[in-house]
Amino acid sequence: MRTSTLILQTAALAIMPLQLMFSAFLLLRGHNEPGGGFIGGLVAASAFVLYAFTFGADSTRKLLRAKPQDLLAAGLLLGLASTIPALIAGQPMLTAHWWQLPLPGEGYLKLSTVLIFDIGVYLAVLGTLMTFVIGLMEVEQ
Amino acid sequence: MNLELVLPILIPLTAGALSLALWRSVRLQRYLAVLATLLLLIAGLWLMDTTLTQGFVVVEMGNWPAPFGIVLVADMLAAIMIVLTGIIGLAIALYSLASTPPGHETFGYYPLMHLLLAGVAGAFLTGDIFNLFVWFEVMLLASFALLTLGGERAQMEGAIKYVTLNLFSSAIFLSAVGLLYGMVGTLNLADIAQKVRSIDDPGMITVVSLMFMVSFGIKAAAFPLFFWLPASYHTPQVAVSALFAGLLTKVGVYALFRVFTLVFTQDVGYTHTLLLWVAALTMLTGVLGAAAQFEFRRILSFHIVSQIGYMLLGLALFTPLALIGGVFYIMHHIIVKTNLFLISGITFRLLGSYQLKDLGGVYRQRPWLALLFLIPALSLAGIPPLSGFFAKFIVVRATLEANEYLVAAIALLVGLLTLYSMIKIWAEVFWKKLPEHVTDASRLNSDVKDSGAWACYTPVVGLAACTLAIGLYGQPIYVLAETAAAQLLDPQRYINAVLGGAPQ
Amino acid sequence: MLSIVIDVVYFMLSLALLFAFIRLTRGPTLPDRVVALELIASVIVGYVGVHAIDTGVSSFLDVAIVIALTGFLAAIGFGRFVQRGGVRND
Amino acid sequence: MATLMALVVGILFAASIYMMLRRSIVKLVIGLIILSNAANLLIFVVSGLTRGAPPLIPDNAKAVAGAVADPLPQALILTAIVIAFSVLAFAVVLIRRAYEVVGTDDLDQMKDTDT
Amino acid sequence: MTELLVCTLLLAGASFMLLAAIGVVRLPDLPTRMHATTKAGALGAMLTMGGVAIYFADSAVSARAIAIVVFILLTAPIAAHVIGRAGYFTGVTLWEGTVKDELRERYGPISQRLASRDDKRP
Amino acid sequence: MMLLAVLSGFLVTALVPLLNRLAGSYIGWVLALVPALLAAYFASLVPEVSNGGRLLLEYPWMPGLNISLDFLVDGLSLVFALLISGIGVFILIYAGAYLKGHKDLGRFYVILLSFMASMLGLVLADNLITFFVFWELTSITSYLLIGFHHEDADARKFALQGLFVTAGGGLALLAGLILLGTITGEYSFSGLLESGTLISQHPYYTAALVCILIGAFTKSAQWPFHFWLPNAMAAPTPVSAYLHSATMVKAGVYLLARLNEPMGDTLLWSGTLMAFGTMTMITGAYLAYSNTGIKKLLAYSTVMALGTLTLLIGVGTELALTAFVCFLVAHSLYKGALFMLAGALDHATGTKDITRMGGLRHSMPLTAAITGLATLSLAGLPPLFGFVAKELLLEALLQSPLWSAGLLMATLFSAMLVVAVAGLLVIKPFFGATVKMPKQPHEAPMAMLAGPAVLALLALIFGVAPALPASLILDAAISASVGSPVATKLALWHGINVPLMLSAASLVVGAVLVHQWPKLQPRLHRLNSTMARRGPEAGYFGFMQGLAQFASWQTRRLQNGVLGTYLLILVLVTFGLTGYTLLFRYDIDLAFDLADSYFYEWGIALLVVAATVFACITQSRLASVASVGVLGFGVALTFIHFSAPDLGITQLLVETLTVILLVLVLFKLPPFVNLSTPWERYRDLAVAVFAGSVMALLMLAVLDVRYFESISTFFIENSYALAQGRNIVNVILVDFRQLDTLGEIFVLGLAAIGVYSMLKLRAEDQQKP
Amino acid sequence: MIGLFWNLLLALAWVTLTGSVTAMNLLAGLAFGYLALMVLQRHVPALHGYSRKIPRFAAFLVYFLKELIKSNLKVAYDIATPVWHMKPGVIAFPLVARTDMEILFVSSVISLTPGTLSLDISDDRKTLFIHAMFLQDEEQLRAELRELERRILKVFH
Ligand code: NA
Ligand code: NA
Repeated sequence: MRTSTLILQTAALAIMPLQLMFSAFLLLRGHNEPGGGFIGGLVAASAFVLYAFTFGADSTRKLLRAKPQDLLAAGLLLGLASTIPALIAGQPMLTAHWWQLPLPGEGYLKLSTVLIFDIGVYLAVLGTLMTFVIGLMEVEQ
Repeated sequence: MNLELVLPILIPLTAGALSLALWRSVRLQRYLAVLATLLLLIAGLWLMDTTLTQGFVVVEMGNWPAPFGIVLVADMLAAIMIVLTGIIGLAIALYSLASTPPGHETFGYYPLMHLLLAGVAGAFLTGDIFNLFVWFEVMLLASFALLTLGGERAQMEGAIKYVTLNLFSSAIFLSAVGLLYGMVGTLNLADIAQKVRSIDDPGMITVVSLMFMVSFGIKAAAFPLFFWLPASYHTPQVAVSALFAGLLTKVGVYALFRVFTLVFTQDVGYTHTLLLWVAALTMLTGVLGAAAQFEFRRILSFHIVSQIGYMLLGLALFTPLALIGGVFYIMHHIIVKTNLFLISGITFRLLGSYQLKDLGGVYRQRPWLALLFLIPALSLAGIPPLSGFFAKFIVVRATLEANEYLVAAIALLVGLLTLYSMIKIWAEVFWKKLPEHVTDASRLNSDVKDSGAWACYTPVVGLAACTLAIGLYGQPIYVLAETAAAQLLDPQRYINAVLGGAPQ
Repeated sequence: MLSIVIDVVYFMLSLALLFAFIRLTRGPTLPDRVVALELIASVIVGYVGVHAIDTGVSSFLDVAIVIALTGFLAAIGFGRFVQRGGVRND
Repeated sequence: MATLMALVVGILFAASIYMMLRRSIVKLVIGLIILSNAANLLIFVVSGLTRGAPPLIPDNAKAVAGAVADPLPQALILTAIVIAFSVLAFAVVLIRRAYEVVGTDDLDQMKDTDT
Repeated sequence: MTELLVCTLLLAGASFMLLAAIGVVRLPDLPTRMHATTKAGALGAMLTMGGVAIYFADSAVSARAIAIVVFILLTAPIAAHVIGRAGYFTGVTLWEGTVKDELRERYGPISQRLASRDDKRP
Repeated sequence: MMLLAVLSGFLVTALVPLLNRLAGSYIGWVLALVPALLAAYFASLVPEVSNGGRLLLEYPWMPGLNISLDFLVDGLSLVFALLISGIGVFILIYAGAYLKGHKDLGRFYVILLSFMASMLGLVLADNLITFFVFWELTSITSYLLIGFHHEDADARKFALQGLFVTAGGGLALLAGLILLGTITGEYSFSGLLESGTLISQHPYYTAALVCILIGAFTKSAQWPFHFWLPNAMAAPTPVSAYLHSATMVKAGVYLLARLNEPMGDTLLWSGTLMAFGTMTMITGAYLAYSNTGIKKLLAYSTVMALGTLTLLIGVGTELALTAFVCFLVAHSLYKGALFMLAGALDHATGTKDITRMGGLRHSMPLTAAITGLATLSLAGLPPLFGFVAKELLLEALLQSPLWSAGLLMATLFSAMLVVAVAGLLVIKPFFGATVKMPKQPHEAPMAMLAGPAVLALLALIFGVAPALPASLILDAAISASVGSPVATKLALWHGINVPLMLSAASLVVGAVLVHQWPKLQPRLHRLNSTMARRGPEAGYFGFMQGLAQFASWQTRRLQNGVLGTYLLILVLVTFGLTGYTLLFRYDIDLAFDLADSYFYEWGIALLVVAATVFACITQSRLASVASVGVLGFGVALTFIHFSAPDLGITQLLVETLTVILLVLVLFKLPPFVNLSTPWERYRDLAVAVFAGSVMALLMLAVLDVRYFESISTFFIENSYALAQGRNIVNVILVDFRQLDTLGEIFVLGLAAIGVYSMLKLRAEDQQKP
Repeated sequence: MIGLFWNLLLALAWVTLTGSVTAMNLLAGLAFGYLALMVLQRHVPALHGYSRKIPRFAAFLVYFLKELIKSNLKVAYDIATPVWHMKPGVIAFPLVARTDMEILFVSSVISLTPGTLSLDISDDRKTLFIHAMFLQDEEQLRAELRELERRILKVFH
């Protein structure tokens, strides 16, 4: 039997952006409120799982553009990249670095190795879960 | 900062991530594998050099002071283990160039290999009990994936047992960490050690220490917790077997050495006596298991179990000489056992089987290979003047000096039975004529021009050279083991090095 | 008054959880169980809301957001399973 | 509350072990899931339970005013949950492949490798 | 006053949830149970979140409470649709008191097509 | 120089492949230069040693373990060194001819040279451990030599037997040596020599003694370990001549002689040695007489000789040790010669069975002559050195402080048999009618006769002028084993005395036995095969078989392939151990307070427990999965309730995704079936309940003790101040304990790789390595 | 949709320009954005009717809440009393809604309101199959559903 209906497809298209937006939100403010790379990544993965269940594995691959493994590799490399500033500075590995980039106006953007790391975590989680789900769905066919 | 302390973790992690990113280019992954393991070895030697001069090397991760952040700590034992990891990593990387089935290379073999090494290195270097758990899991998952890579029936069956029993071990470990944290409120090993020392009635600490003992005992494949090992180690492709054989169980042994010298020494009469009998029975059951096998890698697998007993014996006796023996044994065993697995792979390459009954005639066709086999095989059996003899000698001597005659007798008997197994392999694989029913014999001759042969033989020769060198020129190795043992027996130095801030 | 009401609400929600769980155990079909599971997720949303008021920590609401956004996925998964011909009474 | 939760954890351990001792691989997986939950809860319980005081620093403050729950075990458990999930995902796929290759879900029939 | 409002909303929300739970236990077949959970669950959450918004009287909190309600209203019917449809088409037995079924005859089990009217049955 | 000398054998092996190509069939002659030079070198040490000198040459090896490459040159070791290198010269030459054209000749020389070097190391080593190193090396090299015809299953089997027995003894020896080292604190023979009575009065003495004797007895083929030696005749003849007569089998008696001074001052020592020596002697002599294969026959007579040597050390008087040294030398000379001759006969006739030879004196006159000379020495007839030794032997036994008469009787008995054997060795092949043999007999080549000829001649010369070797070196050797300077007055003729009478008697009876042999032999042979079923060799095979059976039984029990069993054991060990320790070893208090829980906490707890129990008991897989989902929700509620929102969120998400994964996978899997029996289920339930109870108790006990406050205060205080984050849990994850998280994402990645490859890489897609 | 997007964008711009990131300010931004779009809608085709949608949506919300509570009380009553008053059944309901979003919205709202539950939609997207709990008076139910659909579609147009 078809597993997807018009209603589900339309709903998925409506819900998925919300989920993705929320996942980015969780990622970015995880340092101050519940959330962070993991939780954000898991929510993002949920969004893609919804998409995959609705539109199938192939469409999800196309939507993701990159292969899930590439997302994963990017996440891992970002995680490692967050150690580089400390190594360059000759500090112990994983020492955090913070930069405040002034924005036009009064605002400024707070950027840090911690954030880079969290993004790495996010991507790694997303890549991993996509590997699981897409892999399983493809095998199922 | 001591870069050499973080590099052994950072190099394989980076190599693993890069290999993953290079998913599509097997060629680059191959170059990277050799390069990264070579760098790992160099970093290990650098670390060992620093350890020799400084005693302890400590880096506080993220610049957060101990005991709050995670620290990496290297003493001599850790440095030794890292060097060995580098040696084995390099050997396996080279060997893999020729031996890895093409499908495996495109499905993550190299990333898995690097990350396994990273997990192993992390476990050796971390000074934090929970972080140890994390590295264990890195190592474990890498090993799960490597074990199942290829997807054959035996692999699946073996992997189910391997995975289940190791997960049980992990759960026990995690629970023990939780219980320990509940009591002492800290995770830093040095801090735990310090706090435990100041407890008047540390009975509960001892109780929890037994959970660590069981959990690490499972990882180390000690009696009666070893079942996962013989069920699985002979199932993956041979380079993976060899990598596991050399390093994985030793991480469990290392963890036992670490916590039962640094932290859990408040009731040595109980815990270490327990370890003593575990050690004895591990030796015995392992070697008997091997005697019952007629498959090259299964025999070797059971011998891993048996040899773990010797290492544990070193810890259990808890005397300076015994610890030296344990450390020496670890060094010897890692090199020798890896090599034997690699050789089993070469004979498999030649004859297409691991079953002794289907093998034969290698001595006639490949005398040099026969010699290369004899060196690690006899070393494993403790025949002088190879590395294994000195390892066994130190342990047995320590056992006798501790007046544990029965255990010493077992240790010696096990040596004899080990010899029996090695001779069985020798007689069946090398001496015996190639059985008539084996039709694949033509491969025996075609191998000469095999383009990848050098990659198979180089690590075997190198490891055999190490075995010989440890035997013939063992004094430097002995000094390393002695230094390591002295540090293990003086935990206050470790505590000061980590918590006092200043390197010793 | 609020604290009494909160306790009463906790009690009602606990009861709701248990009732829902009873349906989950009884089935008889998989969709019945999934419905029960969905209800449990909804009750937890309510529980989280009450808990936020009880503790005065609004950050707990994030838990509810996550449930609201992703909780129905399990149902979709099960639905997919059923429709792909999974054994109905199993 | 700790006592109650300790008893719950004990029951979880018992249940997980019972399930892992079954012969069906699916039950084994259920056992593994319960086991990881049990271990996580154990850490949570033995490192001290605190009601209604999450380790969050309020927006307007530089530090927490009163007592808050111990954040460290929470971080550990978070790590443990994710690790357990990874492992579980692997195990689940493993049993699926094993079932495909071996053709049974009876663990007792998967003993070719060591007999 | 605020407190009273909060109390009322909380109690009402919890009551609906409890009712939904009772319904899910008591009601005789899948679709009727889903009536209970989908609506009562959603309403219960809405009322509770209303209470939360009023209690905290903070725009950020209110925004989150509204978000929760919106998300629930968005997802609950979808879940109900998927489960209900799955249950229906895999032959969940309906309550004997069911009076009418205009869907069964329009469904082609082999073609898996669903027609608009009887005469167009696929 | 000494180090070089000892190791030269090893070093030269590297050149063998090259020489094999260059020297061709002369390789034996070329390589013989090595032992020849060595012999010359050792001979050059004779003057210094014969004056009672003792050379100690020290080379460091592993000082940390008291292991050094120290060499002790005294009379005893020098005699052995000379025998090893001297006989080695002829063996190497002989082997070149014996194995002429054999494709593995090069390998043979490699092993043989290694053996020679090991043997030299063994007799010269001063350090106990170095001694042991060489001891084991001789075992290994001899294994390789016995199994030289490795494609023959028997060769492999008996090579293993020899190795297993000697290496097994070797391990006991190692223990004994360690004990000795522990007693004296010094791991050297020279150290032992200066220890006085310290050793024999030490509590370790008996243990050390037993261990060392096991080592020595196995190596020197003493009863009941004698069986491996005749079986080792599967080796090529040069090997038998060298290892199994002249050198390796003497290593055990060498050790006994070496330790006689420091350890031999007890009744335990002498009694044991005498008893086992006598038993070995008799057994060897009898079996030699009852066998027909020429090499077996020689092997058993070697066993007899080894027994005699042990016996003499056991007697331990100055005279006995004199006899020991003389008998040792005499035996090495004639037995080496006889083995090489046996090889020549085999080579010439194609058979090893003396009953199938006859009348060879015509075709092989030279061989016959040399054989005659050697057998005379074997039989102990004047004027050969064997006679001198035999006289000394009988005299020593006459004067034995213990059991003199019995020993004499036994010795006489074996002497008769040996005389008979000697007779048979000459008469059967060379006299009588010419028999048809598998090959047309012809005289052996020079290379094969040179060695026996020289050795037989030496036996003659030493017999005629025994004072010559005595003054040169034998006295020194005797002194070394006695422990004090001895000056013997060896002579061929001591006049008519009791030993001579006894000797004569043995000759007469021996002659009768030769005559009766054709009648007796078949009967004895039958008797032997009956006895063999109960003898020590049967014991060996029984042991090996029993070992294999026990090993496979034990392995089947433990490693039975059933995951459930493994897990059951693990669980029982884990919780049995902790539970026992918790309850019975320490006084433990439990923090037990159920009253502090709110009712809704009971509700959550009930939900968790109910979900868990239902997940376990339901017969429906998906109900189980759904129930696990509820369990996850319950745990999440617990987290939320006790102040862990991040955990709650993560748990909920993970739970949802877990359920999804399970559902995706379960699609393929079969429904639940009850596979185990009710008994198994109750057993597992009991074990599970036990484990859970222990866990709960453990937690309650831990909750009670809480020795220290958590370090978390640091995180709480510094999270915002130093790490700029308000969510302390997240700050810990990404900053304070970032390394954990770094590891963790790699765990995730690994799982992804593993899953991906498992799903996508099919067995059929790849080729075998 | 485009209108909503622009409205959000304008609100964000407002927040950035004023430099104060609070919820109130964002709300203000939204309001100002809405006003701006109201002014603009006549000149931009894509924005036609945007200003009307918000009040219509609000009106619908009120209606919806009312229905939701009403239906819940009805269901609740049946659950809470021991005897079943319900007469459940599945009916086919012809849809006016055409676009994906409309159909989704209609079906969702139907699921959330009195005793009705959208089960599926026909392949030609013209008929929605609804499980109704109270089929005592089917025609009245159909009328109510049509009214509901009408109000929903008004928000879209
Ligand atoms: Na950091
Ligand atoms: Na009713």
